[in-house]
Amino acid sequence: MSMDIKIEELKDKSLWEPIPEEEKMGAEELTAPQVTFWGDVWRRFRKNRLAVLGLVLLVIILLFALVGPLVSPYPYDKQDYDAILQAPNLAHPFGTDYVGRDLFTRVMYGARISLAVGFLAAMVQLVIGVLYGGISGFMGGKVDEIMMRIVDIMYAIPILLIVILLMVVLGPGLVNIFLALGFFYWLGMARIVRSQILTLKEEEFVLAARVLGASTKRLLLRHLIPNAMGPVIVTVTLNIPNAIFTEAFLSYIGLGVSAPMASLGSLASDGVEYIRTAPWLMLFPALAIALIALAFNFVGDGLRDSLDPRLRR
Amino acid sequence: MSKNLILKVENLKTWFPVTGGFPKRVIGYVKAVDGVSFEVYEGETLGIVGESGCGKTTLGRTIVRLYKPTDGKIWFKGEELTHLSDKELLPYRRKIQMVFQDPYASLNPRMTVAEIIGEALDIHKLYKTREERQERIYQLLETVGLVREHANRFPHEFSGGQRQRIGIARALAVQPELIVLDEPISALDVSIQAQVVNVLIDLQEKYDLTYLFIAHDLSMVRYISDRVIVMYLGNVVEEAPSSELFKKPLHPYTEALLSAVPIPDPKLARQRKRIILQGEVPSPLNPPPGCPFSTRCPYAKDICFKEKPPLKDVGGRKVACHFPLE
Amino acid sequence: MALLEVRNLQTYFFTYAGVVKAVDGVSFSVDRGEVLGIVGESGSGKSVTAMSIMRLVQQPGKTVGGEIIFDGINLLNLSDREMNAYRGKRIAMVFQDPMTSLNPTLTVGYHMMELLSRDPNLKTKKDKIDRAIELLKAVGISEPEKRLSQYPYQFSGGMRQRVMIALAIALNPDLLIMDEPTTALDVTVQAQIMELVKEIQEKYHMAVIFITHDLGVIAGFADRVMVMYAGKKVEEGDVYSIFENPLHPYTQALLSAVPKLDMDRSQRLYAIPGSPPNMIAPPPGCRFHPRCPYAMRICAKKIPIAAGTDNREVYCWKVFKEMGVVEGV
Amino acid sequence: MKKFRVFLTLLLVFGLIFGMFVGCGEQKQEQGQGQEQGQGQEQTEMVLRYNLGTEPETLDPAKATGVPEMTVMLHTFDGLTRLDKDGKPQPAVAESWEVKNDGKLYIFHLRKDVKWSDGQPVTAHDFEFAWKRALSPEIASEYAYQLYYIKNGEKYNTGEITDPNEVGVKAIDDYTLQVELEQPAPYFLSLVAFPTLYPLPEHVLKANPDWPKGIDKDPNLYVTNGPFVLAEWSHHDKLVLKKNPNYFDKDKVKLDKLVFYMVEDANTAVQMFENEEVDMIDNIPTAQIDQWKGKPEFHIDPILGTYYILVNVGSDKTMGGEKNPLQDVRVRKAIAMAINRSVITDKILKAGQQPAYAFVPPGIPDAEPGKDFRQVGGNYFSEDLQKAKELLAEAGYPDGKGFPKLIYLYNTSEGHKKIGEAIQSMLKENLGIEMELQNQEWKVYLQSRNEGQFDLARAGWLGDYVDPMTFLDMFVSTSGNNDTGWANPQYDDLIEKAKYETDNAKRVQYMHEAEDILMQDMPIIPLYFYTNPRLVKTYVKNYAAISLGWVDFKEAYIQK
Amino acid sequence: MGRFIVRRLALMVIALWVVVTVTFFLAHMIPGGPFDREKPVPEAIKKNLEEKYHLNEPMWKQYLLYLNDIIHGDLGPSFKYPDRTVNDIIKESFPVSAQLGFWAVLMATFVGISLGSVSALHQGELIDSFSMFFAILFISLPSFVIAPIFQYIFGVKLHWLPVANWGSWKHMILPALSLALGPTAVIARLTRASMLEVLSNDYVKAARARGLSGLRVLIVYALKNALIPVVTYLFPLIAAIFTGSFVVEKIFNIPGLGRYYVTSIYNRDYTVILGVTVFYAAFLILMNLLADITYALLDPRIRYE
Repeated sequence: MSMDIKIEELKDKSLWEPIPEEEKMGAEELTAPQVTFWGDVWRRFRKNRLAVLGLVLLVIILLFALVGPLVSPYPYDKQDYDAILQAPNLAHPFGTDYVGRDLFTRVMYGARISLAVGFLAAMVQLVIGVLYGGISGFMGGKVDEIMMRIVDIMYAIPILLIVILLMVVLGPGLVNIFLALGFFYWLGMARIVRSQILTLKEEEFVLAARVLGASTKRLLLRHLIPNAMGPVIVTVTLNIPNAIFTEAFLSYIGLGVSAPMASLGSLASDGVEYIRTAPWLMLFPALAIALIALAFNFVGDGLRDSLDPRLRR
Repeated sequence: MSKNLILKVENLKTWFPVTGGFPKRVIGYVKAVDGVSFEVYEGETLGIVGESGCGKTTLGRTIVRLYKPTDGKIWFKGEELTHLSDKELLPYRRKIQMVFQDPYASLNPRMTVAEIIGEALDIHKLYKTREERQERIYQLLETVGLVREHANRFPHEFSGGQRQRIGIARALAVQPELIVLDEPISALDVSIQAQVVNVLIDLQEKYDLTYLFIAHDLSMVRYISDRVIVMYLGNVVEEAPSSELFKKPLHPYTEALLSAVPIPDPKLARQRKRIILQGEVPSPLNPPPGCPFSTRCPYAKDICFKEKPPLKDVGGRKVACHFPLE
Repeated sequence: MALLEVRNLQTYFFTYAGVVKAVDGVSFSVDRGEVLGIVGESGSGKSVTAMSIMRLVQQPGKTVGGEIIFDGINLLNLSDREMNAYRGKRIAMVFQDPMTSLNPTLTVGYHMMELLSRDPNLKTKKDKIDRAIELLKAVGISEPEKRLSQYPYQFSGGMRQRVMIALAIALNPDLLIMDEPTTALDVTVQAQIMELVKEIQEKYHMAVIFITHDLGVIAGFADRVMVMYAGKKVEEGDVYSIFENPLHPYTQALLSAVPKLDMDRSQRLYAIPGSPPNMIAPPPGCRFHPRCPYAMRICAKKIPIAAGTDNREVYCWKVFKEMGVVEGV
Repeated sequence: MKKFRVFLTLLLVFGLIFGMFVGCGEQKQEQGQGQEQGQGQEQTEMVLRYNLGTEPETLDPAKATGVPEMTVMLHTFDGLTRLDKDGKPQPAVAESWEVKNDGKLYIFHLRKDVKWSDGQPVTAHDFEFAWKRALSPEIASEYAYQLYYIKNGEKYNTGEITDPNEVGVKAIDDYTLQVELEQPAPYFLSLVAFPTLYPLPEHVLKANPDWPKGIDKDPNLYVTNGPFVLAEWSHHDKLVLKKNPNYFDKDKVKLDKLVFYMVEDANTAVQMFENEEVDMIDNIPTAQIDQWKGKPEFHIDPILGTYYILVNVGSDKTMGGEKNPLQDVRVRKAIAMAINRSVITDKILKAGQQPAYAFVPPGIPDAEPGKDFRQVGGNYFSEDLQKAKELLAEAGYPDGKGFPKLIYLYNTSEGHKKIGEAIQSMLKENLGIEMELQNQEWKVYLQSRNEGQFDLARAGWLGDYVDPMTFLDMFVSTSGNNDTGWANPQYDDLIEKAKYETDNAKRVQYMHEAEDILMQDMPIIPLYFYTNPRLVKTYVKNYAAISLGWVDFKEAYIQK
Repeated sequence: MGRFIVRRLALMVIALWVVVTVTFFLAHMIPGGPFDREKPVPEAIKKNLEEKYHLNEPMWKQYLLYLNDIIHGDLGPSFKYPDRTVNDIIKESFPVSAQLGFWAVLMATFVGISLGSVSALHQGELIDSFSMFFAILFISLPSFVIAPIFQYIFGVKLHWLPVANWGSWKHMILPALSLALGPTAVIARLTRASMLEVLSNDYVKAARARGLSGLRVLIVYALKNALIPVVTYLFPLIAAIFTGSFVVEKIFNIPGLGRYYVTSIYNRDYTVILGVTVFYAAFLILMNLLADITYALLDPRIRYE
C-alpha cells in the first residue's frame, strides 16, 4: 500500500504540476494490444498443451508423408525377396513386409494417401456442406424448410451401409472413396453452417451491412461465411480422422485403395494377420493412424476451445 | 427548427408469423408494431421510448427496411418506400442509415476498421481513386474522434465507446440525411455514454442530420430529443415535445415510466412518490382487446378493456388514452 | 464492531495474456443493518469483490491477499465445508441476470425446498412448503402455491429476480450481497424490485451490499457509497455527501456524465475522455490519471494515499493537495 | 424433481427392455456352459470342434452348393455311395450295384437296415423322390445340373417335359433303384455320393413341403440317415451334430458330438485354436504358417486345385485400348516363363504349394493303376528368363519396349493381392512389362471376367470330382467358364470324345492330348497347385481329409 | 407434443420410403446377381431361380412388389439362405447385437461420463489433459486393430477370456469393450464440453452462493444439466451400436445383425441388404425421435409446438 510514502518525498514541487495534455497517455490509446483475430486464437491455442502437441505432431506427420517417400532409398512398391518380413533394423527402421518392401517408406506413403483421403473428403463436405447450409440458412422460409427436411431424411439413411453399397457400385479406388464419403458426410456440416448463418444473420453487423445496401454476395462472402468459419474449421479438423477411419474400414472389408497403392488403413488391415509373426506390420501403420487421429483431434479440440466465443472479449 | 417533413409513417404494422401444428401453418402473429403513425421533420431528433418488447427496435428496423412491413406506409421525402425492391431501395439506403445497439456485435470481427467503413463507400461507389477512399476513411475516423492510426485495427482492439463511434462513422460514410439510432448508448458504461452522445450532437449540428433516437433510458432521451414518442406493446401511447412530456405526462403509462426513472440525488429520490406498476407486459401474440395498457393501468375503467383508444390530439400533443391525465 | 470488514483484498486473475489485478487492495466495512452501495463501471472489480467475499472466485481467478472478517471470523481461513455453512445462511447473494440464475431444469419449488431443508426449524415437509409459500408471498409473487411447481422459464425476468430474492432471504442472512440485481430489467420492473428490496431490508434489518454501475439506482437506497475504478477504491462516504459533494474527479465525472433534469442540449454533458484502462498493464500511480482533467505529475508516479475526514475517504492527490497536508504545495 | 423422476422411470423402462435381451442371452448361456462341461468330461462325451469357416447357406441337399454345406451334410446323410479318403466311391446305402447297357444303366441294391433318424426305413423311393425333387423347376436347385446325366433330367428341369415320370430314375422295389443315363458317365458312382443325389425322407417332406425351413428352431425336423443328426443350429455361431443312434453303421462312429463353428476371420480362428476353443481349423493365414511349420498340429492336406492366370486372347485391344500383344502365343509363353513360382509358393504362400507347369493338379489317378495323371503328363514348360526375353523380342517387344500396360484383375483378397504384387514386380523387372493391378469385389470380378474386361486375371479352380475332366472341360469353346476367348476345335473334339469314351485308358489318353493343346496355346498360365494347410490338435485321430476340400469325421475320435 | 410426434412419424414414413428406394436401386445397380458363382449356373437353372424370386420381372415391378411386401411387414426371403426369411434373420440376430450393444453402451456411458466430468472439473490441469488424451486415444485405433490385440492378450496370452464365439458372459467382455471404446471417447468429450458450459452458468454460481454442498451442486446442478446433450447423443448411439458392428461381430464371431451389412452386399442378397438397411433406418429414426422426446422431458424449456 501507499502508506509507506514519506511526506518528505512529496515535497518536491514539480510533482504537483499538472501534466500537460500532450504528455498524457493518449486518451484514445487502444486498450488492447494489436492482435488480429487469428493472432488472438493462436495465443489461446498456444496455451493448450494437447493442442500444441497435436499441431507439432501434425507438422511432423505431414512432413514425413510429403517428403518422406521422395527421400527414402526404397520405392514404396520395390519388392526384395531376400528381405522378406525383416524385423525393424537399421536398414529398415519399420521392418519389411511379406514381399520385402520397406515398411517405413510404405507407412509414409500410406500416410500420404490417408491424409489425402481425409483432406479431400473434408474438402468435399466443406464445399457441399457450407454451400448447402449457407443457402438454407440465408434464404430461410420455405426454401430452408424444404432443404432441412431433405437433410433430416438423409440423416435417417444408414450412411455407412450406403457408402459400402456405393463403393461396390463404383468400384474401389481413391477417387471413388472421395465421392462416396463426400456424398454423405456433408450433412452435419450443412446443419452447423445453417445454424451459424441463422444466428449471424440476426447479428447487428450483418444488419448494418444490409442497411448499407450490401448485395447478397457481399453479405455471404464478406460477412456470413467468414464468421461462420470457426465451427466449420473445427468440424473439418475433427472429420478428417473420421474420413481416414472410414477409409481404413473400407480397406478392411476390401473396398479401399487398389494395390500396390497403400493407405494406412490397408497397411494395418494387411498387417492384422501378422500380429503374431511380424507384429510391426500392423503396429506401425496402426500407430500412424492413431497419431494422425490424435493430432487432428487435439488440434480440433484446441481450436474449438480457442475459437469459443464464450471465452472471447 | 425547419418544418420540412422528411419521414412520414402511417399506420405501420410489422407482424411476425408464428408457425406450428401439423401440417405446419401460421397459428398467430407477434404484433411487434401494430399500427404506428408519426412524422419526422428535417434536423430534429425524435425520441422513441418504451420498455423491452414494446416494438421500438422493430419499428426502427422496419423504417430502414430490414423488415418488410405487414401493412402501412413509409414516406421518405415524399417517396413511398414499403413497396420498393431491394434494388430500388439502394438510393434510399444512402439517405437513411442506422446505428446499432451492441458495439460488440455491430462490427464484423473479421474486418479492419478501414474495411468496415470502406464497405459503405464501396457499395455506393463514393470515391474515384483508392487514395480518395483512404482519405475519406481517415476523415470519417477523425470526425468521430478517432485517429487515422486506428484504420488498420480490428474491432476487438477497441473499447465499447470507440466501437460505437466506428459504427457511427460507418453510418456517416454515405452522407445520410436520417439516422435511426437504435439504443446506441445503452450497452455502454456511464462514463462513455456522454462521449457518444456528444459526438452525436456535434454531428447533427455539423451535417444537419435528422435522428430517430430509440432508447429506454428516459433521461438521455429527454436530453437529446426534440420530440418523444412513447410506445407500449406495439402502439404509440403518447407523443409530445420532449420538455412538455417530461413535465406533464398525459398517459398513465408515461407517468409510471417517468416515475420509475432513478434520480441520482439521494434527497429527491427519497422524497419522490413512485408509481409502481403491477403485473407484467402482456404477450404481443395476444394483446388485450381494448387499450393495450388496460391490464396494468391504475386508472382503468370498463371502456378501457373494451375499446382501443385512438391517438388523438390534445393541445398540440397526442395521447392514446380514454382518460388522459389532467 | 462491523459485521463485515474487508481489509486489503486482492483478487487476481491469472489469464493467458497476463495477470489481471481485478481487485487490488480494497478495504471497506459494513455494519449490521447498513446498506453499502458499491458503484463502478464494468471492469472496476466490484463484482469480483462480491464473489471474493462469497469465496466463489473461479479459475483462473484467486484471492491472493487480504482479510475478509465476517462477524469476527476471517472467511479466507475457512475450509470449503465451513464456508458452505456461511453461504446462504449468513451471507446471501443475488446475481445480475435473473434469466440464468435459476437451474432451468428444476422447479422453483425444488430450489426453495432444497434450501429450506437447511433450516432446522422446519421439520416436516409441510413446514417447508408453508415457509416457501410465505417467502414467495413476501416477495410479491401471486398464487405462490401454483408457482412452486413451475419451471423458471415460466417466469418473467422480474419474477425470477423476486424468486432469487426469496431464496436469498430464506434463511434470514445477516448480509445480503446484490450484484447489479436490476441491470438486466426494464425501468418499471427495476422500480418494483428496488421497492421490494427496500421493504425487505427494512423489515429484516439486514446489512446489504448493493453493487451497481448506475449511481441513480442507489441514491434513494444506500446509506453509504463506495466508488471503485480499475480494481481500486477511489472514494467512499455517506450517500448524501457523495452525491452532493463528490471529491474524486472520477466520481464527479460520473455524476456529470448523466443529464440532469433541467439540462437541455445547449449544455453539453461532461464526457470522460479515453477508455477504461487495460487491466493487465494498468497505468502507474493513480489509475485514473490518464483520463483525469486535473492530473499532476505525482499522479502518474505514486499511488494516492487516503485523504478525507471522518466518514469520508478519497484516494486522490488533488484532494490531498487541497487539504494542505503537505506544506508548501 | 418431477422431471428427474421421469428420467429415472425412463431409465428403468430401458433397463427392463434390455433385461429381456439379457434374459434371452442367459438361456443360451446355460446351454453354452453345458457344453463346456461336456468337453471337460471326456469319458462320457467325445466332442470334436471344427471351424467350418462360414455359415452354411442351407442344409437342403438339393439346394446346397458349397464346401461348408457339403461338410455338414456329409455327416448327416449317407448317399448311395460314400467317398473314402482318396475320393473313391465306396458302398454306403447301396450295398452293391450293376452297370449295364455300356454304362448307361445303373441298378443299385440298397441295404435293408438303413433307417431315417425318426426310425423309418430308407427306401429306393426316397432316392427317386429326392432326385426328382431336385430336378423340379419349382425347387430351382442350382446344382440340378448334377442330375442332367440322368435321362430326361435336363428336359424336366428346363420345363421341356413336365411329367416327372419320364425322368430316368425309378424305384423298382423298396430296395432296388434303377437309373438310366443320357450318356455313359464314368464318374457317376462318385456323383451319387454328392448332396444333390442324397435321399430325402419322403414321408417327412410330404408332410412339410417347406422342409428344411424351421430346422434351426426344431432340429428334430431335420430327419436324416447319416452318422450324425442335427442337435443345434445357431446361425452364424455354431452348428452341433450328435451321434445318430439309428445309424446302420453306428459302431464305427466314435464321436458323441461334432461342433461346427462359423468363424470367418482366419486370424480369430487361429487364436481360438491356440486358446483351446476349437480342435481343427482350415485356412491358416499365410502370415502364420511359418510359426506352425514343424509343429505336430500343422498338416498340409492335399486338395485338387490349380491357381492360374487367365489370359484374354479373345480381344484385339488391351484394356488400355492398344493392340493386344497377348494374342501372340510367344508373349504368353514369355510371361509364363518369367514368373518365379518358387518365390510365390515358398516366400509368400509358404503352405507347401507346388509350382505348376501344367494345368491338371496331381492327385488324380491315371489309367494305369497306381500312376498319377500329372506324373504321366509331366511338366509342359520351365522357368527360363533368357528364353522368355527371346520370345518377347521375337514377338516384337525387346526388353518390353512398346509393350502396352496390362491390367491384372483379381478379386479382392489378401492372398491374391500379394501374388498380384509379386507378378507385377517380376514382369516389370524381368521383362520390362508394366502391369496395373485392379481388384474388384468378388461378383463384380466374376462379371468382368465373364465379359472379358481384363488383360490378365487371376483364377483358381477346385475339382468337383476326382477326374481330370473337372479341369479340362472348362476350356472348351462353349464352356461358360472359358473366359479367355480361346477356342480350339481340336481341343473341343478331344474333350467331347473323352466324355463319351467308356474305355478308361483311351479316355485318359484323350485328356492328356487335350492338356497338351491347352499348354501349347497357353490361354492360361498355371502358377501353382493348391494345398490345404490345417491346424489339427494332436488328439484328433482318424479323420479323412478328402482332396475335394472337405473332411469326413465319421470315424474320427479323440484320444488325449 | 402429440402433434410433434405425429409429424415426426410422418417424416419417418417418407424417410423410410427414401431409404427403401435409394437402397433398392443402388443394390440392383451393383454388377452381378445373387446367383452368380465362379462355376456359372446353367441358363435354364438361372431362369428357374429368377422366376422363383421374381428377378425376371421389370425393375419397377420388382420395386412395387417389394414396397407392397414391406408395407405388410414382410421383408422377403433371403436369396443366400433360401430357408430363412429376412424377418427371421433380423429377429434372431438383432437381440444378440442389442445385448452386446447394451453392455457396450453401459460401459461407454459410465466411463465416458466419469472421464468427462473429471476433465471438466479440472479444466486446464494435468488431469484434464491426461483424461482427454486417453479418451481420444480410444478413438484413434481402428477396431479391426484393437480387437485382435485384445484377443491375443486376454485370450491367447493370459487365457482369461475366450477369443471368440457367443455364449456366456465371458464371451461378451472383449467384444463389448471393443465396441465401447469409441463411444466412451465421444461421451467423455461431450460431457466435458457440456459440463464446462454448465459450470460457467450463473445458476451454478448461485447454487454455490446458497451454500449447497459441492457434491449436491455437482450432481443436481452441473451433471444433471450437462448430461442432457449426452443423453440425447445416447439414442443415436444406441441405434448405431445395438444394430451391431460388422468388424467386431466378424472378428469375435458373434451371430449379430452387423455381419449382414457387408456380407449381404457381397452376396447380392437384395432382400437382406434392404431389410437390414430399412430396419437400421427405422431404428435410427425411432431413436432420434426418442432423443427429442427425452430432451423435452429433461429440459422443461423445450416444448415442441
